Amino acid sequence: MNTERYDRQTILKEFGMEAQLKLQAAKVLVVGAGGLGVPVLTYLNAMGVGTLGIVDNDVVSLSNLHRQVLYAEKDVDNPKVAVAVQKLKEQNSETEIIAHETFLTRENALEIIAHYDLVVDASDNFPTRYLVNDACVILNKPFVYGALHSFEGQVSVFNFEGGPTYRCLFPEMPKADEVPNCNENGVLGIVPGIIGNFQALEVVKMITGIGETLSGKLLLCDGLSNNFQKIRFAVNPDNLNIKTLQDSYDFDCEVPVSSISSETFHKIIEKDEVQLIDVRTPTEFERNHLSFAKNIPLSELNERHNEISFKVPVYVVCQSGVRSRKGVEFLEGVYANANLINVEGGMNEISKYVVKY
Amino acid sequence: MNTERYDRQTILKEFGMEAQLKLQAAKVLVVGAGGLGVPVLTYLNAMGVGTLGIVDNDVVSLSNLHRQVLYAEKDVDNPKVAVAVQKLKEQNSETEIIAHETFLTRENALEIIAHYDLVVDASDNFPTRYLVNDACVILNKPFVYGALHSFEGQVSVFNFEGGPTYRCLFPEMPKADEVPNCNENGVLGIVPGIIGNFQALEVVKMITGIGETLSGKLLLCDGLSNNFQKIRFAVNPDNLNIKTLQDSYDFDCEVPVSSISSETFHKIIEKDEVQLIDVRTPTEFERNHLSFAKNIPLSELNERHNEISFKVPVYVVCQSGVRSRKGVEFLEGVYANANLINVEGGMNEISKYVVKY
Amino acid sequence: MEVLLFGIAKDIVGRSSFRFEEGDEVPKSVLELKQKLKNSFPDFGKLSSLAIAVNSEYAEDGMDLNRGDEVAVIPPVSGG
Amino acid sequence: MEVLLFGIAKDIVGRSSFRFEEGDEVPKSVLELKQKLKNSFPDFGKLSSLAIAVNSEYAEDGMDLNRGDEVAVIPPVSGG
Repeated sequence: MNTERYDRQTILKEFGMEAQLKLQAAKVLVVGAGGLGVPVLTYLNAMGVGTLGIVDNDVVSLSNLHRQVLYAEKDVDNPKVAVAVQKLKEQNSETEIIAHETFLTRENALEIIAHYDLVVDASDNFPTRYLVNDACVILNKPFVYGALHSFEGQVSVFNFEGGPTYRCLFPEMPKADEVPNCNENGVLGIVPGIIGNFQALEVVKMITGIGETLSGKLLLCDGLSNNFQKIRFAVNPDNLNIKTLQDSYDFDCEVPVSSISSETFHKIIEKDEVQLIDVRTPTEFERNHLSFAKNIPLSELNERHNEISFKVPVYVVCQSGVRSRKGVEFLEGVYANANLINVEGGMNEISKYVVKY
Repeated sequence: MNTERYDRQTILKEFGMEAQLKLQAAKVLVVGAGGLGVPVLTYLNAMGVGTLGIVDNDVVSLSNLHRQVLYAEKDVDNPKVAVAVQKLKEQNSETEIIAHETFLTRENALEIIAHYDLVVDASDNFPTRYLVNDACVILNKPFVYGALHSFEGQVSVFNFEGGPTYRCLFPEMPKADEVPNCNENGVLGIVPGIIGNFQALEVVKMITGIGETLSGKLLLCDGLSNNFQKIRFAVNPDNLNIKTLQDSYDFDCEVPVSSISSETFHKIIEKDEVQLIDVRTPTEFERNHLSFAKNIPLSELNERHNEISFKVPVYVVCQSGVRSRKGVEFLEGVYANANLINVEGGMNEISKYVVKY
Repeated sequence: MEVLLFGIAKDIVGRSSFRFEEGDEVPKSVLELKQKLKNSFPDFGKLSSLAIAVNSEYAEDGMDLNRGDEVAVIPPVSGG
Repeated sequence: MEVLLFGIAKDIVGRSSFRFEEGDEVPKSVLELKQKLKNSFPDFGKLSSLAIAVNSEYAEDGMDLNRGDEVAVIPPVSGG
């Protein structure tokens, strides 16, 4: 280790060479190389964490660049892990960087995490977050949690020295579409930077023993007001007793919705014209729609559902299948006996089959 | 402007395309491309601020890399501004980036700042901070303040819409060596990342009008405890009445200390042996010292000053001249009539002349 | 009683906090607060998982509430 | 009275806060607190510029202090 490199932090008397050597000996796995993962990886690498693992299987997209600041324009369409590994090596050639070019799955999670001392949950979806939690509990690894919503973020430290876990805060995974993600709901570019940096700070504190970690405390940050809240919470011992992963970490949908694949739907509409409600916004509808579709935006369904005939089947479509599912759920609540069918994959999928419309 | 690029923040309903266009029209000057400047520049560039100016005249050093994460190992010894411009262009080719490869000085400050809407003080020393304040008040430009100490940081917004300024918090510049800087005192690598990101967030709020800025509030962040304090403070109207810059922003030293240049000192010791007190630590002293020097570490001067003869001149030395000045100041308080002389530049300079010792 | 709203709870209500004033009927327990939220804003009915903190401490449904309490409504968030 | 210490003030005292307990003589003004700090820790004498906040509000030297106050001692910091 080149000690001059870390001079400015080793001269801190609370830190010193002792803490630096602990960083160097540590093996940290970062799950996700996106908005949160980028600052976590960049700063842990800069500060001298000896071994960094990265799990991601995504490619860089143009709409990532406003918040995922490790990536340049020329990296668009390249795998995030490959780009990240190259840039992190240029930043600090002393770090051992291990690329896991895969998403974390029920099948690989235990095997991957077992090699590390500590995990950072920098993922962007609930299934991965619950999988990280359960795998870390099973393997007895602490992990640092960070998550975002618009201008807000949450940070905590879970499963650390007998402390509480993610399930002690949120026992069960929300259902699909109960809570939107960044891609649907949006996020201000700087917010993952702030939350990711707080995650990196917690990693340093956990490894070196310096300061007070957020174990047992949920930090809530509101960027719009610069308000910070720390919520104390206790461990529920049941949540430390996880012995095996769940059979599945897919969203389970309590409300079963009749669905049809876009391929089957295509076959039907080649023969018959059906009643199709398109619940997208008028702007989206204008851009492209099936000629026989009727546009009732999801937000107007409450006032305008009487424009629909419930004597015949009601097919519901949107762009990707998410809002149409909500539309079906809503209509089911109003007309319990109606024949409601969600078109899976929405216009994104249909356009592959029905270029003529 | 490529709108897809900013999709994830323009779909935020509080933000939208309107705020994005305001960012695009804004001209922001960042003073300093170091620990704070790097995250400020990186995220403002990513989020789509249209014009970014950078003022810095430093080169990248190895000991910068633990916190200045835009720079790679191969950039060491290259000018920070040049490296930053190149990387920011790769990150976002739509931003107009203006390089000011100079330090901000009394002579150039007004001319440079006049071209921008808003300034970010990402400097690392008091003279520049007071210069930024006074120039911004004279030109009626708001600025975002950020500063660090070890594991802590401060953030505020000054001179914004009639609000208070830096001098409303700290009216006068501290004297030299009253408060240590990062290079003497050290800083944990992630801390400037956190504080710089909060500065970037304030810039976005000031430009777009979204949320509540830190104008009139000083945010104190303690990384060790994750404690956040917001201190409210009011404007002192006198501080808005600055019409010209001070004659000098150099540190003024209230306590004049007799000093001697290392060159002159060298000439003296070639002829005579003098009483020389070396106030460095025993470890530093062991590494190299003048044969006739007596080691009394600065921290022991209080108990051990009776080992010094005050009947003859007392020369005081350390590594760079900073601690020896403190030593002289201390001894002056104890023996008002002693002949005390600080050796400027310390062993760093002396070793250039007296290789034989 | 002041109620602070985070994440999608803030989006549902359309503001980051609200207050039960003097004279308002204050919910007597966490469960009652959740029920009140569902009645006023049906979208809360969709949220299966909602953490509640009372005076910065995590609270179960059975926890009593008092007029002076500060309550935080914290849905899970997934973004990264 | 709780006194929170930031920046070099924390380094001088060697901790991030201290407390005047029941029975301790409490400084009656901001100026008196500054004087007490200088007496107990001579290094405070070197600091020409020291912001003091009482109950999260910036306070001038003449400001009165009370037993229940939370005081923050905030020196300027320069690092970047």
